[in-house]
Amino acid sequence: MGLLGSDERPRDVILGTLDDLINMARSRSMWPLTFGIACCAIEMMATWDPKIDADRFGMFFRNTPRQADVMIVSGTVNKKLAKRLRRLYDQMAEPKWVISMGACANQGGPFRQGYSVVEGVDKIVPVDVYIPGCPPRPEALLQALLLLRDKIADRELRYKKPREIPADYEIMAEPGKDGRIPVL
Amino acid sequence: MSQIPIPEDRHFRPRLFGYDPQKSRPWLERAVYSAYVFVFWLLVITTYAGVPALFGALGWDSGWGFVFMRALQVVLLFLLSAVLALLLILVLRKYLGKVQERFGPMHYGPAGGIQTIFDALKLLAKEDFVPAAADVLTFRLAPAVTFVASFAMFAVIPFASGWVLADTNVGLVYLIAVSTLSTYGVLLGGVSSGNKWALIGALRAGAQMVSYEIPLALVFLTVAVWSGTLSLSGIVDAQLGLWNFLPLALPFVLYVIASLAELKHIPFDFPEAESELIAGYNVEYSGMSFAFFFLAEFVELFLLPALIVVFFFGGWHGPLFGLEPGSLAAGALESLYFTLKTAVWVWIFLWIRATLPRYRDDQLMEFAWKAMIPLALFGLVLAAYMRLIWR
Amino acid sequence: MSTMNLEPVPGRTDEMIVNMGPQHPATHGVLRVVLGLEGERITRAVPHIGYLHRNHEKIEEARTYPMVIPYTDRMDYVSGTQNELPFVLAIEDMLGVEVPDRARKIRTMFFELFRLASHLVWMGTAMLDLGAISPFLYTFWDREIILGIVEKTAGARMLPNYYTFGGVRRDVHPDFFKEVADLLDHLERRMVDYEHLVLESPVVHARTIGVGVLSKERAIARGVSGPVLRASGVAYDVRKAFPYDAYPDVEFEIPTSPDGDTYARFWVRFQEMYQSIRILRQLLELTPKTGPFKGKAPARIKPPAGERYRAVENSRGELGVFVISDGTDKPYRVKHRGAAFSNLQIIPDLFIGAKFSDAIAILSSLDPVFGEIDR
Amino acid sequence: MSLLQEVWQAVKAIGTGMATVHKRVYEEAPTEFYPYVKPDLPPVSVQSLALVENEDGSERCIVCLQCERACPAQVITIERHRNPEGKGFLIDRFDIDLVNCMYCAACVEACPVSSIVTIQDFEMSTYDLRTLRADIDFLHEQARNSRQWYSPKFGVEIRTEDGRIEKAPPEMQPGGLAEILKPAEEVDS
Amino acid sequence: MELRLKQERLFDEDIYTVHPEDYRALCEKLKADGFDFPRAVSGIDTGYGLRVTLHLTRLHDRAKVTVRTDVRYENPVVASVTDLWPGVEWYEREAYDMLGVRFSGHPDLRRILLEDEWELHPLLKRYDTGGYPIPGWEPKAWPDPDPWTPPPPPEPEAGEAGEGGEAS
Repeated sequence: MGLLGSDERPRDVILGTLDDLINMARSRSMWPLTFGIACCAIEMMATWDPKIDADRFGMFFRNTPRQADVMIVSGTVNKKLAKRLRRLYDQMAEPKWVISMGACANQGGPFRQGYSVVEGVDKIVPVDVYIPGCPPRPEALLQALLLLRDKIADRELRYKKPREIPADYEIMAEPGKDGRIPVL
Repeated sequence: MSQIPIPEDRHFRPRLFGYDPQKSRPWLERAVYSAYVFVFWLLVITTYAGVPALFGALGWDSGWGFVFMRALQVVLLFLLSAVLALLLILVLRKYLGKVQERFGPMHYGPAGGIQTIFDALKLLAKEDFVPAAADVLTFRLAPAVTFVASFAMFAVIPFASGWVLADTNVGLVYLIAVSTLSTYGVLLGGVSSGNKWALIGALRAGAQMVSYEIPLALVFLTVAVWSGTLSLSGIVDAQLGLWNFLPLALPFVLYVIASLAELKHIPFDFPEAESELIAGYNVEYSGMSFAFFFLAEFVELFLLPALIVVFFFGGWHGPLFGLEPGSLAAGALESLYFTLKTAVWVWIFLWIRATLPRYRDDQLMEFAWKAMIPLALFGLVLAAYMRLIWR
Repeated sequence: MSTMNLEPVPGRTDEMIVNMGPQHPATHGVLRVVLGLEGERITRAVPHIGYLHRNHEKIEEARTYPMVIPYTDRMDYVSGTQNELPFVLAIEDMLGVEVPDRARKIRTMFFELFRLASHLVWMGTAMLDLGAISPFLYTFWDREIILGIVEKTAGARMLPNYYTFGGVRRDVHPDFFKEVADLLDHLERRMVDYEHLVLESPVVHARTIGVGVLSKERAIARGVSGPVLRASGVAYDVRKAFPYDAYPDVEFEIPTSPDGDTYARFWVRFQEMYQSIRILRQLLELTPKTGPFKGKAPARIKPPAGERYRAVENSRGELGVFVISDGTDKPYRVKHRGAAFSNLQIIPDLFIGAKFSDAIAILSSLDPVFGEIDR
Repeated sequence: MSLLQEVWQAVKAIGTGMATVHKRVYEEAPTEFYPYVKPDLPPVSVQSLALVENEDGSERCIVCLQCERACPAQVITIERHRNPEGKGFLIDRFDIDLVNCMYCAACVEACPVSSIVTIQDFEMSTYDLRTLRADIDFLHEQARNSRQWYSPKFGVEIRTEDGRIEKAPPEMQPGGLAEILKPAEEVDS
Repeated sequence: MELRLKQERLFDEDIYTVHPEDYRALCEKLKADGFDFPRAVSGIDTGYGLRVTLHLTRLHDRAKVTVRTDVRYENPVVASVTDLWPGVEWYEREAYDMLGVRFSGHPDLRRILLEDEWELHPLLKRYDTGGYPIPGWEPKAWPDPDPWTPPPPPEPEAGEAGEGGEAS
């Protein structure tokens, strides 16, 4: 990141370094929210068990969304839960990140054809890292957390740029064909 | 089978890892803890010996100079409590890791040594949120009240002979007054959050306080009766021959239990009760406000074991190896003894945290009112009687 | 509809309506209970479920019979292959498929392994609810060992899709029997520690004894099954009552307790783990090391038109499936009877009058798993 | 007396519990240092899917659509056309939606030629879901990047250093493959 | 009173097919017979109407019994047996939720898995997996002349796949 001879905007030495430091701190102190939904939640718990021990990377669960940084959506999100999930996401303090764990959270997985399942949690909250698998191994979750770590560390201060709700979030709120009242 | 190398050129998948396997390095962990303890010790020496010596040399040890000296000492103590919290959180996580057959934080910094610094920085930069239903002023005030109340206990803690900010002869009364205040912070925070879980947590904190404060005060009284003084330095001095935990065994046990309750520590962590009240009184706090609650909790986790040491384990007493009492070297050694004795008690508290489940809140109250208060009264009478006979 | 959303009673100021869940650390998933609290005492409790409803029964109507098996896995996700068994048994009944003896024994071994895994998860999370952190980590490590054994044979840790009509999908790994024997030795050592940490702990005694008492009559009428029913003194166990697979060949007891309180439910689960170890030890002796692992099932599964209700005793109680076939290769209707679904109905019975902290202990002793409840 | 005994019992039990916990300090932690040490997965472990080609680079898949029909989650999409020069079919499109796949390995069970196989690559997390739509090139590449894979018909196969595909030695094989692993002459006799 | 019912034996359980008006009376009789353990209540869309199947067990001698009754789509009302076996409360709610069977006398009949505002009864055969109506779906005719007797089992070769199955 040279100051000279670069096409990029010259980088502020002091504030840039501070940014880096804070992002480094954020990326190395990600506290997930205790929010288990389905099968993946058991593997999510297993990620903190002695065999994998994600606590080695400074992550431990906080029960309250205010103090959590990462929401791990570990399971199928149906339309009844979606409102709650969005609310939990809104309750989390900035900056915040979402990991979509498992097929169901990614796109509904094997249940995506069902009448009550939301096809992907990214319709409700913006997702940073996706993990395939049904359920993913604990190692896969740890890999995703480390991917997220790298994503955070490369960025500028997040709270300056609040996330945007996905464009099709509103589209989902229109009534369905058969008189079902969508719940979002 | 696991040695099959994964090819490097996976075009679309982000790659992460090119590190060598890491192993647990116990000597490194010990070095990290020792470094923290050393910094802590240095800060203690600077606060209690360095600053007065400096001001004395400059001739500013009276009038406004004295006030400045005390202010500087308080600033240093604040630094010291920050170091303490960083250390204790790290130790807690590493110790929990150890007893749970895993490793605590270990990949950031030497043996995970700067993990808590990252945590603190992150909390510093995190959004500090005030809920719409909250009473803003009280909500903002509560963490400060909690922290200041815990921090104020430092004033009367003697780290070595003469190494105390205010060697007042009403030290015990001050302690009772100040330690109660920290519960007010919890109460205010819980009630002002506008959250039902926080409210329940706050109510539990209040209920808990009225149950443990009375036996705690009775134990203070017992110690005062036995030592014949209300000053903490005097209490330590009175234990020169015999540490109090032997003659005052019953009050000592009661004091440990009451300390656990005052700390809101497992098995009595009802106001926080992670699995019941989500996070209890601090459920709505985020960012720095939460960090202050955290800080207060861990400062108390040092101070209450420190008080156990002061009251029952001879405070700073220990072999001086011929050093002249009152000298800087002797003071340093004494403060080290004090710190190490406290560390043992902190470890015991952490050990309890790692083992025990949580009681129900009414069980503590029942226990406090039906067992601890009569026993504390009995201990008081017994101590007074023994004092009459023996001294 | 007074209980719909639990409106506050007008003029009553001493009651606080608290919404617990779906994101509450002690709800083991996505249960939501709306509680009326008078101080710490619960005056009203209305459970809300359905936050994990993912259309199992509707989707399974659109799948062929072999395709349904991996879906059943996802119901009681803590106890893996146990869910597959009632469906497999029902279809085998309808088809008249013979299951080789060795396959039945292998199935039973996996069944009991997953019972151990499930009870270990229960123990860890129950102790976490009560406030103790360490047992959670210990039990999860033991569970990892079990899952490692399962993965080596079945190919997946939690939801292996291992049973099939007429037996199991593939033979056990050559190391399987030795590893299971080692596991049982290991578990027997660890159970001593768990007794110290859970059953003998005075704090656990204080929290659980006399809390959430469920009477025998109420338990039966509510359709409660599994450890919760047996803790109320009813020796009803599908493994004994309607034996299936290799259970007629092994000796075991049904632990029951007359107390019906939370501690009894803890105790019964502990004894079940001992019984599982006992069953597995017998099966280690009984199971032939080599032999057929799969009977002759038709390539295209098309049961004759008819219906069948089969039940097994999974970790939570009677897990039943009611399959209706219309003669095609897809089930006409699959109805799952989740044990936890029935067990969870007693929440209002047990919660009302209890302290809030007791409610947490009671809930953890019911051990709900929401994949099975909401389906 | 009984009260004292009760108190003593409680103290003893708490002490036993604390000793039980403390005992762990002296035991070695079973932690696998995951990102630094890859887990030792059994060869049958289903972590991802791949499509194996023959040694000469020709397609093993005969496009029989068995996997598509067997897939419970319905994530396999195959389009084919008749081979104008010989018999059989040619692949137009072979997609596996690894996002929605439930990794039950039903397709692998169904495959008559062991073309679709399971591999142990679980590190598939991604920033973008589009990376998980596996087309035939990706599936081939997954197989090419793997040194070993598993299918019920052929058991564990390994790719040797010089690019040949062989059956793995018996100690790498899971159970139930005795007849597959027998040497050819033994099968004949 | 003579109950309008038909009894069969299938595998190890007795199956009673009963007129919906007599369903409650039969259940009371079974309760008096000592069938104390409710296993499940299943709602089924048979193509011509809705069916409620109740599985019961007698714990002491492990006798199993299945009671089933058919109602029309137009008036899917079945008497609730929640007061006999409180354990069926949620199962009846589930059958209402999934199929729209209304249980008269149920203390708290509302949706259990889906949200209260929904109008969909998803397990009805007229909806596809996604909950959208299948175009051209028509209910089969109610069997005549015996209104409570279920129709004969569909012939497998008749090509009527996906419609009401019966055990014979």
